[in-house]
Formats: sequence, structure tokens, C-alpha cells
Amino acid sequence: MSELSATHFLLLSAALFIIGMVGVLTRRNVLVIFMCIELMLNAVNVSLIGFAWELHQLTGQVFALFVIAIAAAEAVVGLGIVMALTRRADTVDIDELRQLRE
Amino acid sequence: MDWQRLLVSYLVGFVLLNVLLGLMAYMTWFERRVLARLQHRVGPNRTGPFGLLQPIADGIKLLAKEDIVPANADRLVFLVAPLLSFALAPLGAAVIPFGETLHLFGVDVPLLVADINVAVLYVLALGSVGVYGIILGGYASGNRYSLLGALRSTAQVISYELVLGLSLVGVLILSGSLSLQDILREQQRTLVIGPLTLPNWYILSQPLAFALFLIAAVAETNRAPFDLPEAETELVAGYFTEYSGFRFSFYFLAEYINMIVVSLLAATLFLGGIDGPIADGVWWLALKALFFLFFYVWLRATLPRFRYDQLMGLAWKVLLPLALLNIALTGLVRLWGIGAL
Amino acid sequence: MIDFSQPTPVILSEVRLITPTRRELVLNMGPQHPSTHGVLRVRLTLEGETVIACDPVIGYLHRGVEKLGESHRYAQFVPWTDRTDYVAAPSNNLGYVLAVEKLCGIQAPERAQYWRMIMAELTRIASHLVWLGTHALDIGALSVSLYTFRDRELILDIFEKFCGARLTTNMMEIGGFSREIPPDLPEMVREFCRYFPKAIRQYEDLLTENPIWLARTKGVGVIEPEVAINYGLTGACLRGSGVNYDVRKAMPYLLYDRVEFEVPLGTHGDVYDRYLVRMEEMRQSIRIIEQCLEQVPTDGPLMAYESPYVIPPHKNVMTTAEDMQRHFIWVIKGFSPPKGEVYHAVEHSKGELGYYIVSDGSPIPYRLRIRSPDFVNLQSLPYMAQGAMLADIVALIGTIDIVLGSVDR
Amino acid sequence: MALSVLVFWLLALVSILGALGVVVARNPIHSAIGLVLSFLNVAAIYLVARAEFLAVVQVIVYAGAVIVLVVFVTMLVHPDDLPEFHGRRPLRVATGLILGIALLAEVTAAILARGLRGAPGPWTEETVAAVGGNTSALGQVLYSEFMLPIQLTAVLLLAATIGAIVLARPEAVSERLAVARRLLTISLAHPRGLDQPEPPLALPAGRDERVKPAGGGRPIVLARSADEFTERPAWGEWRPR
Repeated sequence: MSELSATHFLLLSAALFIIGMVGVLTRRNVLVIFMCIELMLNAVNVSLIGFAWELHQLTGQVFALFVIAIAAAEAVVGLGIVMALTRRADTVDIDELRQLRE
Repeated sequence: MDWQRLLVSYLVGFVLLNVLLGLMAYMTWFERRVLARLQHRVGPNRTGPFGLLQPIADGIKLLAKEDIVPANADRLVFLVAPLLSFALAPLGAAVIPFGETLHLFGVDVPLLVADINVAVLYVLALGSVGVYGIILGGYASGNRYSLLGALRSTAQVISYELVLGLSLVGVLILSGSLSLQDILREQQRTLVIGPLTLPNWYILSQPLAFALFLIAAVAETNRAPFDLPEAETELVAGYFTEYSGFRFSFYFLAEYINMIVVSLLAATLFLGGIDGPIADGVWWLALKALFFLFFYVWLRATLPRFRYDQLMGLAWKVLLPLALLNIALTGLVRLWGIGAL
Repeated sequence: MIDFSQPTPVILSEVRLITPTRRELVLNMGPQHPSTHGVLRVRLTLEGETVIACDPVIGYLHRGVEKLGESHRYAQFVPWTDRTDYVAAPSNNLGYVLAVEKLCGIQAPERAQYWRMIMAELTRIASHLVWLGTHALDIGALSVSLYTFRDRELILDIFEKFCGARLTTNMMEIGGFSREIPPDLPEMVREFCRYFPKAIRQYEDLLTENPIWLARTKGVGVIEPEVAINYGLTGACLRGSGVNYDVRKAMPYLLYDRVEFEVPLGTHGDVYDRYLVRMEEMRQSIRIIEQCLEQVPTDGPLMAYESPYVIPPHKNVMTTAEDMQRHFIWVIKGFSPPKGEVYHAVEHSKGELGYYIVSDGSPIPYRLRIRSPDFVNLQSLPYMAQGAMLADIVALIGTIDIVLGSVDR
Repeated sequence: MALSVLVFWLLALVSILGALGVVVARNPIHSAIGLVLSFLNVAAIYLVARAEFLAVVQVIVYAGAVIVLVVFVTMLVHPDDLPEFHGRRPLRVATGLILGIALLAEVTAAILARGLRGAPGPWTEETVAAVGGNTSALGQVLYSEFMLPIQLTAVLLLAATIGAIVLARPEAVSERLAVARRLLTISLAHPRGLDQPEPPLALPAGRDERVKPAGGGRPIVLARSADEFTERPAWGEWRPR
């Protein structure tokens, strides 16, 4: 562990991913859940970059670029849905939103 | 690690930062004087000769004012947001080349703080992070005018950042580099068209991009006629309604630093920066930047303010398609130039 | 189409529809706000930046001017009229003085009437200049206000020369003018008339064809002619909608039937039309002033001294016992007009300014009522504001041209 | 320990703290601030890994666009009561935490025991520098090997844009506006639309000297006496009653 290697990146990636996951599982605010999902996507990017760096490959960076693009698309659509939902339900509480479905 | 180089660029950065802060203070004086002349007034002329000490007096006054935090403000965010705005503003100047490398005491001193190979993107990234100072300040004030100002500002900065970025793509296609140093080097060549010998400034080959950049830059710095986030006749003062004392001055100064940085950037990207007809040097850059700064003041004295929907319409319906058109045309010309068509 | 003969039914579910939901923002604009022209408070319900409802709240500058009028002698009330619409004081004076003169059956001498017209038209220009400056400033055109205030100074200089005061002039007196016109005043006014068209061109250069100005004013705040009439709008707010009503033409007072001028009418009824109409009104005012200067006799009486309701001439007060006694009574007790009620309207820069006076034969009016034009015009704000953007609100407040001293009285 | 490892751990620590802030903060705006902090530090870590282009893209796209949008929506959704309830669901929090810690332990063990190593590729620091830096190298790879995926991404972005526009299209405020106009205006007002084209003008025929072009493509009408334009306004017909 004295030299920087992909292991460091993977550890960071795992930590960020799991923090994001816990957030998704425990939080109730749709917007916070949304942010946690972004965090998880970003965590994946960290590991991709780590591998790319260790293996002298650019494919990892290219993948990360795609993930960022898709995350942006997801953000746009996701926030659009949140806006539409809150317009109808006047809340951002995921539990209340679920009750509305029934 | 080359410690000597690091030290030199630290020193250059230090000097640049101080020069920038001084310039910014005098930018307020310059604006008030020019605006006054345009409006048949005299402007500040009581503090020192020609009112030259006015910025200092203003600074002292602002520092001496009470730093008020509203009762229903989000205290921590409220306190930090102006610092964020102020701290990010001068960073853009770090990538602007101010001249050729100097040789001082046997040390090479590049007149550039950092030659990053993604300099253009770096400036854009700074702009996009800079909006946090505004949006957080507006949110944290707990005031509806501030909130509306912050909302407007967010939408505006995102939209115009897009135009700003796309307007630069043409320049990037022509220069083939994201580094400002390379872009400058490209522009220092001369362009010979028949009997004419012109500098290879990108304003000549990219006039549309230049116009788009100029408009987007005015919007990006929240200046008239795009000063909606702080439109005093609608939103009192927009996102910094609740700020006072030095936190207010931080927002104020950040705006002026942004203006100077954007002017320097426009001069470097489109007008050849330090390149001039005779005796290349930082004075040419200063002269060109000064023209842009005057342009800012001129706009403010002349034009009414856009409405929010008109502003967004302009960005998305007019400027963005034009920027895309410019990219397509430039790309075609470039392909034709290298014989790929 | 709404049936005008029936009152609009209020349906409770509809009321719920317009009460603000959580998504909506209720924004208090004013009473301390840079562009509500004083202490107007506007309660806005916003959805995003779109105005759902707009509720003007007035009364922050209410001083009970009408009630004060009912405890002051007739001549004492003239300075109070200065303080209603304080940017157009001579016009207020004129409206009140004409009403009292109508009550007493006095007619001011011809020369005084011409000078009253000149002063009233200068006032119109001065008031429109304040309107233009602040209106443009609200929309964001910074420089126009400084240009207009620069030129308004010239008018204020004329006022100062004429009566010694600049803002609250207390210029008109019941019966005419008791002091002689300063000899160099006509030349001063003429000089202004020569200069001012150039100034108007300067404002128009900055605004009339400016694309941002057009975008901000065209199609904004449309009032249809029938709506304008329903609201009882007057002045440029009404004429901008294309309805021809100008008190100077419809019920000529002073000597307005002897001068030639035209009443500009708008064609679309929006903010831009009201702007065009007011700009043209300033030009027409210059025309009127020029004609008055030509027609006004160079000497002759300025005061209807033959009437017993008028203050006796200064020289006679000092020399004859009878006039001294009359003067004493006039000042201490005041004059007592005949019993009756009277309404007189003048075309104020903002619309029809009317003074309604009920006299019970005592030196103090039994009832005094001011029909201030901007109070009536302000009612159209909610109508214009719905569906507009937040930024339009300041344009709409500006286009009505209110002065809160006159709205609240 | 190498300097780069020290820098890495510092940045990683801050970014993990930021991420924790996202999950723990009660106020969604504070969550967003934590997220930005985390993202900016991750961008700095990309710089350590010599991915300059990605670092800047990370800042522009994530910090500059996505999170700004989230903050924007947060402020738009509840302007008044932003500080929100925290999930008072102890069972769920406990489950989430236990699951998370278990997974973290597993993954950490797997990472540390990792034996699989990939074959090194051609893009060493020297080769990257030879083609003109990270951006150029990335561009060369992106537009040769990944031509189809990048086109597909473009299509995806376009689809997302259209989807978002459809989703966020303003709901018709017209009904509420019509009601508001009827109830809140004093006079019996008429419906009217700001977006409609300007109504056709019926200017006084044969009285051309009365019509004066005033600017902005608009004429104004000059009335000479009080009797003109009394049957109908200068701008056309009265509306039928």
C-alpha cells in the first residue's frame, strides 16, 4: 500500500458506493435519494479511473465519460419526474408518494 | 518535484492576485466615472484627485459596517457563500498568459501562473462552480427576493454557460488545443490574404463566436442588460439582499473580478492577447481588456433589462442554435482546409 | 363573453383555486421597495415567475388631505394640494382653484388664464419627465432618468423664477395671480420650448426603437378600451387604449379652446402605447405653450380684483382703509362662498383630476373630495398583472404613473 | 509512503466526509453541499490519476450542472419549508446500516485480497504525452474505438432532453388564471392573452393625417376634437356585447 495503485481507488469507490447505498435505503426525501444515486454512479467512476490508471488504458476513462453522460441524462429525466410528481402530490416524501399509488 | 519552478509560479500568482485586486478596486472607480460621463454627471471626485481614493474610502466603509446575519438565515451557509464566490473569481486569471517568459536573476519566470493543457475547460469549470456562491447565498438568506434571485441566477448561468462553452468550440477547432498558451501562439502568426497582412486573431476568423462569447460573458457575469439576478428594481438586490458589510463587498468584488477575468479571457481568445502591431506585451492585453471593460459600462448605461423569459428564450432559441451553426461551419471549413472533404 | 348586466357569481371551489398553494410564493413588494414609486405595497402570488394574483395595498401615505380640507379656509387649502401629487403641484393647485372659482363665480383675467395654461403644461412635461425617468429606470434603462431629471431642472427653474418655489409651488391663487410675471420669464419659457424637442429626441433615441425596450413593453399590460372605460381610467392609461377623452378637449377650461393641439391615442393599449402617447403629449404641450406665449397679452390685470372673494390688491391694502379692512377679514376669517356644490376637473398629467366641493356658506368647505387620477388608474394593476411575469409588475406600476401622495391623499 | 498516496488519502477522506454529509444532513441543500464537496475532491483524485479531461468534465457536468439542477429543483419544489423531516424509521435505518457495513466489509476484503491483474495497455505517461496530452489521447480513443457508443450516447441525451421537456412542461395555469382574473379584478374584465398576435388595426380611413408613425412599427392616432373616435376606439371595433 505504499505505492498508489488501483486498490486505493477501489477502496474509495467501495466506501462512496456503500455510503450512497445506505442513503438510498434510509432517506425519505426523493431529492436526497436522487443525490445518493449520483454518489453511487460517481463511485463507479472512481474505480474505472483507478483501473485505467493502473493498467495504462484509456478505456476506463472512456467508460467513465459515458457514465457521466448517462448520469446527466438520468439527472434531467429524474428531476423532471420529481417535478411532475411534486406538482401532483405536493410532497417530496417517498413514503407519501408510495401511498398515493395505492 | 521542481521546487524552484513551483516557487516562481507561486510568486507570479501572488503578484497577479494582488494586481487583480487593485485593478478590481479601480474598476469600480472606472465604472462610476465612465457611467457618470455617459449620463452627464461628474462621478466621484471628492476623495483624492479625480476621486482616485474613492475605492479605498468605499472599502473602509464596507469593512466598518456591521455584518448582519438574518434571524431565519441558514447561518453557516450564509456566512460561507460570499467567500466561495469571492475565492473562485480570481482563479480564472491563473491560466491567462501575460507575456513571454522573463529572465530575472538567472531564473526563467513564465508570465503565467499555470499552463494547464485543459485551460479553456478549466475556466468554464470555474464559472460553473462559481454559481454556488450565488445560489447558496440566495437560499441561505431566508428571504424571498434572495431566493428568486438565486433561482434566476441558476437558470441564467446554466444556460449561458452552455452558450459560452459552445462559442469557444470554433476557436478550439481552429487552434487544435485547449491550452491558452497554444491558442495565443496560433494567433501570433500573421495571416496573408492577397495584399493584406492581418494578424491571425480569431475575431477575424470567428466573428460569430466572438459575438456569442461577448453576449454570453455579459450574462455570465450578471451584468446589464442581463443583470436579472440582482435586478434592483424588481428583486431589491437579488441574492445579496440580506448581505451587509464585507460579505456584501465580497459579492460585489467577485462581480468585478469576474468582469476583469472575462475581459482578459476575451482579449486572449479572440484579440490575440499580448499580441500587438508593435512591441508585444502585457500593455496590449491591458488595452484590449480595458476596451471590454468599457464595453460593459457602456452597455449598462444604454440598455434596459431583459425579462426572465426573454433572457432564457434568447439563450436557447437564438444564441444556442447560432453557436451550433458556428461549430458546424467551422468544422466544415477545417475539414476542407486539411483536404478531408 | 361575460354578461355585464349580471354580477359575477363567486364559486367557493374557484376561490380555493386561487388561494396560494405550497408551491406558490407570496411576495410582498413594498411598501419599502425601490420601484413601487413610494410606499405602494403589492402582494403578489407567484408561480415561478408568473404572477397569479396581484393585490395592491394602499394607504401607507394617507394623511387625510380631504379631511384637512374640511377644516381649512378655502385659500388655506391651496398649499395642501401641492402635497397630493407632489411631482405636479401647479396642476393640483389649478384644479382646486378652478373649482373654488367656479363655486364663487369668478373668472380670472385673460392674461392670468394664459399663464395658468403655460404653467399647467410645463407641469405636465415635468411630471411626464419624472414618469419617463422612473419608468425607464424600473425597466433597467439607467441613463434616461438622469437625462429627464436634467431637463426637469429647467422647468423647476422656471417655476422658481415664477413663484419662488420648485416642488411645492403653491402657485395658483383664487382669482388669478397676485404678483406680476417676472419680465424675463417669457424668454425663459421660450428658450425651454426651443431646447426641449431636442431632449425628447434624445430620450427616443435611447428607447423608442430599442429592441429590449420593445420586448419589455409591447404586448405587456394590455387594457382593452372597454375595460379601460369600465375601470374609469383617465389620462394616458385611457388614451393609450385608444379612447378619446381629454378634459381639455371634452370640457374645455381656461382658454384651451383657443389653442390648437391634438390628443394622441394609442392603437394597442399596452405599455408601449402609453409610452408613445405620453411622449407625444409632451410635444403637444410644447405646442400649447408656444401658442400661449404668442397669444398672451403683455400687460393687463392678473387678478380678478373686482370680485369680493378675492384678496384685495396689495397696494390698496397699504393705502385705503376699506381694502385694509377687507384684507384683514379675508386673512383672519376667510371668505364665504355661496352655498352649493361644485365639481371641476382638469386634465392633470396623470388623468382627470377633479375637486368636488360642498359649500354650506361658511368660510370652510363642508365637504371636500379629490378625484385623484392615479388612485383610479391604479385599480387596473391587478387586471394587467395576472399572467404577467414578475419583472412586468414594475413596468406596469410604472406605466400607470402613480404618485402615492395622490393615491393615498 | 509516497507523496501521491498521502494526497490521495487526504482527498479521499474529504470526499468520504462529503458523502457522509449527503446521507446525514437533514436539509437537502446541505446534502447537496456535501455532494459537491465530494465530487470536487473526486475530481482532484482524477487529477492524481492523470485524467485531467475527466476531472474537468466531472466539475463541469456534476458540480456545475447536475447538482445545480438538484439544488434548483429543491428550491423550486418547496420554497418555504426546505428543512425536511429526517426518516424516522429506526428499523429501516438500522437495516440499511447493517447491510451497508456488511457489504463494505465484504467488498473491502475482496479488494484487499485481489489477485487478478489485467494486462497493461499502451497508454503510459510517455505515449499520452506524445500525442499531446490526456485530452488528445482520450479523443483519439473515443472517436476511433468508441464511435458507435458515443453516437448512441448523443441519441440518449437527446431522448432525455425531450423526455425532460415533456415531463416538466408547465401545467396549464390558464384555468387558474382565468378564475383569478374573474374573481380578483374589480371590473367585469375580459379574457385576453399576452401571447396572442396583435389584433388587426382598423385605423380611421381617409384621415391619414391623423395617423402618425410613432416608432417601434406603431402608429399613434391624433384626435383633433373631443367628438372624434367616440363611436369606436381608435384601435378598431368595440367588442360586441
